[in-house]
Amino acid sequence: MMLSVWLPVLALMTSLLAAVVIFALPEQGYRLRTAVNLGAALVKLGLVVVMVWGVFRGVDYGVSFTMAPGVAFVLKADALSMMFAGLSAVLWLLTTVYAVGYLEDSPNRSRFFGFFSLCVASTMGIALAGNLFTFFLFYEMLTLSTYPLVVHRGTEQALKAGRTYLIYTLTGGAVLLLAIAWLQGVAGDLPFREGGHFTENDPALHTSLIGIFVLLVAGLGVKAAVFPLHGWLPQAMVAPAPVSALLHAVAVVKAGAFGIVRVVYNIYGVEASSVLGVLEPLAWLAAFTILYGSVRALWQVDLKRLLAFSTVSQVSYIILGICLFGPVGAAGGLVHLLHQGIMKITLFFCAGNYAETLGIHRLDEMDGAGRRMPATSFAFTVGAFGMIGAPPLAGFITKWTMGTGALDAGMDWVIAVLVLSSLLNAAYFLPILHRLWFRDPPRQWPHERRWGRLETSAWLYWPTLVTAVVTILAGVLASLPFSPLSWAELIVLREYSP
Amino acid sequence: MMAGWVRTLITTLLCLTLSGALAASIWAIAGNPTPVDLPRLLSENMDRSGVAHPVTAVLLNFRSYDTLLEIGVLVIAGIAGISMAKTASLEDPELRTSDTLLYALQRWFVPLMLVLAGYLLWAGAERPGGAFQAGAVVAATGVLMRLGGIPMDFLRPGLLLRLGLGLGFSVFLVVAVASAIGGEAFLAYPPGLTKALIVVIESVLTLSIAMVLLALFVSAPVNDAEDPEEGGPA
Amino acid sequence: MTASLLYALAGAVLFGMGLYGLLRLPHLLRKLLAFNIMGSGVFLVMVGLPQHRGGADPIPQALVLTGIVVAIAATALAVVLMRRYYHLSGMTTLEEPSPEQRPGGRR
Amino acid sequence: MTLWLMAGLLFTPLAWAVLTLLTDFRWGRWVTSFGILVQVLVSLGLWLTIARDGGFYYGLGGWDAPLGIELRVDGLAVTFVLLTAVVASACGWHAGVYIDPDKAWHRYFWPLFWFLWSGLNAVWLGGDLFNLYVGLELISLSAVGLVALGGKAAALRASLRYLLAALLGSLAYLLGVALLYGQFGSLSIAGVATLLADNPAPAGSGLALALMVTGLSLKTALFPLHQWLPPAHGIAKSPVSALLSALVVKASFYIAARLWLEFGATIGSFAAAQLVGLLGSAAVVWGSWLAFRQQQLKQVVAYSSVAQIGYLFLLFPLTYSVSEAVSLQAQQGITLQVISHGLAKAAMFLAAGNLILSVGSGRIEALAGVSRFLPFSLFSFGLAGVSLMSLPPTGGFTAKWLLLQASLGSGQWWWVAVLLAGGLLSAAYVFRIYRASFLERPETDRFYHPPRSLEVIPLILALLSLGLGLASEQVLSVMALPFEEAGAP
Repeated sequence: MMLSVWLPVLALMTSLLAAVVIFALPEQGYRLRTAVNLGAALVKLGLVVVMVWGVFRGVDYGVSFTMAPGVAFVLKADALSMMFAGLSAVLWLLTTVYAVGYLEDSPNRSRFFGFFSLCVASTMGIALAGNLFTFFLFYEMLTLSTYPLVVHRGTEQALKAGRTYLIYTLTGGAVLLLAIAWLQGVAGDLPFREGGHFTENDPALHTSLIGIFVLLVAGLGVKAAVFPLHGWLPQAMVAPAPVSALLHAVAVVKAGAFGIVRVVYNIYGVEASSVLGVLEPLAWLAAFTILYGSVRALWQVDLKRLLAFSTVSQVSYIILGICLFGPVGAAGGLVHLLHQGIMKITLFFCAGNYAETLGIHRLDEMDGAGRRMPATSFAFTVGAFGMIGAPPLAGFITKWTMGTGALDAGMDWVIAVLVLSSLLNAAYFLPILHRLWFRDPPRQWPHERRWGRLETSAWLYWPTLVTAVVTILAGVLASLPFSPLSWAELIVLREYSP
Repeated sequence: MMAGWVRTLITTLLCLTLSGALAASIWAIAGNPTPVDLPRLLSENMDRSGVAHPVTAVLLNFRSYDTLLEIGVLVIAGIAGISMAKTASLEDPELRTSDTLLYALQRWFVPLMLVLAGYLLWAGAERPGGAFQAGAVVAATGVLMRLGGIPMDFLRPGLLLRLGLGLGFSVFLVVAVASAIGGEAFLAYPPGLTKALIVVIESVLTLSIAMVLLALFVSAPVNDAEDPEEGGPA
Repeated sequence: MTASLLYALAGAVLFGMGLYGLLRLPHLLRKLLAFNIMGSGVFLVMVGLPQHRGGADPIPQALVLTGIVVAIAATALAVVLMRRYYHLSGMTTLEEPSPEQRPGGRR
Repeated sequence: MTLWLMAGLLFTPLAWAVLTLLTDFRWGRWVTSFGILVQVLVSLGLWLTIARDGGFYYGLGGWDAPLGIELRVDGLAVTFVLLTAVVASACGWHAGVYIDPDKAWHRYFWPLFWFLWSGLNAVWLGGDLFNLYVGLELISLSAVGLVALGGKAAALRASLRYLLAALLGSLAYLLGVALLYGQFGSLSIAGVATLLADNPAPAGSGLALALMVTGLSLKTALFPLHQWLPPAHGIAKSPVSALLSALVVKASFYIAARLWLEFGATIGSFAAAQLVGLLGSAAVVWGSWLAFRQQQLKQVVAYSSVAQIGYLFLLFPLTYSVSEAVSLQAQQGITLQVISHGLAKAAMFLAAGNLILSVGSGRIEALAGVSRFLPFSLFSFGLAGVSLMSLPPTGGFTAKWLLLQASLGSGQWWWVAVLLAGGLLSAAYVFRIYRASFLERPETDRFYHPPRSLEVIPLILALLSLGLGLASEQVLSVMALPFEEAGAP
């Protein structure tokens, strides 16, 4: 069927074309650009919804052609792709709305939105990639398209952050390329397959497979900000808020985590990975990163930097989850891919709202902001409690499922990590909430702007509220079909019984 | 930076080694017979070539593409030369000599040299000689005349000079393509016409070669206005 | 040992001498002369080596003729360039007058 | 039909050269436009013919090798013919707008341009050792003439240095030819290769190959013989720089590669192959480092050529005594590298020319704030940079991928480090330029805006180098077509 071939291509093309059109538009074409942006985001969301439904019913979406001798360009939609694609489609729409408001009268908007669309196209490509080669292709495209966003402000500090970002990600990319090329040499061009490729467990390959695994994780770990490869992330905070939101919630860090999931599930296979003995060290590394990120967050005074370290910590939940050998824990890790995205984007939107409306950047400036901006502060509270893992929010679902899974797998120490991490989360989020709601506001905000009836611009206001509500819904309605949790369970089901 | 004498020493050693290795190779190669006997192949095909002298046959028939490109190289040098010529240079009175001895000598030598050139050209068919030698002699004549102060207006960078530069090359080229239209491959002269065509080519080549060499000689140093460098002050 | 082989060996020597001159002599005209000496060396090898065995071989002779024309064209071009270069800069070597072209140099 | 295509490739550029010699710049532009059209059609036609029927040998003048000059028309040759047609058309078109027609000496641009083109075609198709020498000289002299055209002292110094290097390289090559002729009595590459197969590694031929490869490496600017390249490529006018970097250095490399692939297996040695590879690697590292250090935009691009050329020489170790499959991978990788570097570097030089035209200075700092006003040229520059960094999905990436495979497959894993480090180093110098352009300055439009056609040309080239990555399979399939041995037309 033609549609099954063209749907993934179309999903990719909508944002790619949007990027080209936006680049070509003149800087002053504000309305047209916004229309193109939102139109493309909506079309893409529609396409993804259709594909999600199709994948659920078991339709195979895919297209492939030989790109160079021995390797193919493959686009394929499976349950895992759709999870990531869905996340990026939904959050792209919201972030676009947000960014339109955020950058209302700043220069270089054509450039910004062009690269923004390219970035989403790359994320889509990563989600839909059908083999490591294709994955790598979009993975590097993502690096390139995010660089202009990071340095968007054009200040010395932004350029410095951009340089750090590049050094980390390009080196990571080179390591990843080496790993992929080596794997190709050992085993040929491997498509992503549920259950993985190395089930036969040939002992002759053990050493090289372990080596390749280490390189793969090192290459992907840079973007996933796994300790000690996380250094770029807090620095990249100089970027505009929507960029931070996109980098942290959806595109960059998730691309790394998603890649690790792909490697473990669809290249090696969970069983083969655990036979090789690579999962346990990875789990320890992830656990350490979780705690390390939280501890570092305790000492931050800048709101966005605090959120960045929180991201370092949270993304490793996903990695920890898939290293738990068992379906329940895996579902916990995977669902966090979505949950962390929604919660973290809420928090970044809030940080952006505070910065744009009141000029607040540091924690000690946030006293009493809840009275001036109740809706934003409500959203922030929801996000923070979600991160801590308070029921019935999305974060709770993650931690609960992962904890159950850890017990199932007999890895009891994970419970300790989860509890400790929740305590640490509480230790850095609760003081902020206290400041927001229970301290007196200062006589004058650092840099206040007013937008009529709402507490902030409508473009900033509604996306923030929507993500906050979704955070609540994802927790409350977790048992319904098509909720993040059910979808993660569907993926795990297909992985563990291919 | 290395001290000068160290570099000299290294270079000397390098050149000596190279010469030695080269001599050894030549010695080694000279000991073996060649597997292909090209001269024999050549003499077997001589009667199809249209000229009696094997070198001319190689130059203008068997390997005529080489010769075509070679003339191209010469034309390039001419073009690059005149691109630097100062337009007014011929009118520059300083460059004129009015040496009576030279003038007298010229009256004897110029016709003689032209005759010699003609002979060289004609002889190319049977014995060593040909367009290049003839062209060189004509050019030398031109140099003599120029030194003698005879104004040669056609050497000013203008259409005439450029026509002269390109003439030999174009005729060669036209013959190459025309021979293909005639049905055979490029530069495959139609049987019977070979000799005539080669003579025509040789004659125009002589003219062009002489023009190129002379133009290169005459190209006085400079046109004074230069192009600004890219990005430099305009 | 024949006379032709001697030519070829002399060619080897000339090539080395020319190379030395081209590399080490600073003056441009000397460099150019060195190039021509090298060229003569190559032509000697080209003609001498095949003729050592089978007597006159017209093919290398023709090749050398072509080679000579090319060398003359190159030499002529080089001389024109040198004259113009001398006219513009007053220099006869390739040394750079100021650090403007060096990597990292300032203008 | 083939006859006409061959005529179109070899002889019509010479005809355009003569015609444009007679006209002035403006008329020359018209002649050139027509000539470009013809050349592109003819190149495409020959490419299609070869893609359909396979390669053949063509004896010029009806004389076959070894007596006559033989042309080798195969997939690889026509691929490069087509590349030349694309890049040279772009440069010609760009030059027609870019170069000031009112300067009297610019009329000589077109004849030199056409001579250069015909020399390139002669080299791609050449199968005769001596004819290749003449072709090379045709290229070198016209390139030197183009660099020197209307230049000041610095340009003349650069072109003199270039000329001397090129002449030295040609002489070394010619000496090798003389030795080979003395040994085998034949000038046909294919003929010598056949003789070598019967009579492996006769005494004295090692030096011949070494001389030829060294001379050609000098002309290709392989480290440490690269010093002539950056001044010449940096100071020439941008369309000329583009031609030189994209095509001219490739011509001598192409001959070296052909010689190595035909003779290397019998007269080459492992140590020699490794040495060449090592020099190539040093070129990658050193060239990138110097590119990073430059203050002038075009010098960055020129030194980047030194680095990118380094990759090409990995062909030598990766095809010596390795399996057929690995050797093929290496050859395909190098071919792609040649093509993608050709397209990307031409795009880069043309875009750099536009940028310089627009900011009025060749310095990198002058680019601050230009990203707001000149997005097209900057974008083309950036896209081309992506290809140089060998990031996907460009042709440069596919090339690197194949080379990685070949290095791992041949067990010569040490080249992997070079390939990966080279990518990162090139990212360093490319991003240095982006960085400069992203810096914000007060919002004043102090830039000259060049005509749109100048901006479109590099963009097309950059997009082609991007598209090459996606279509490399198709391109390579023509290159690797089986060769039809007895196929005279």
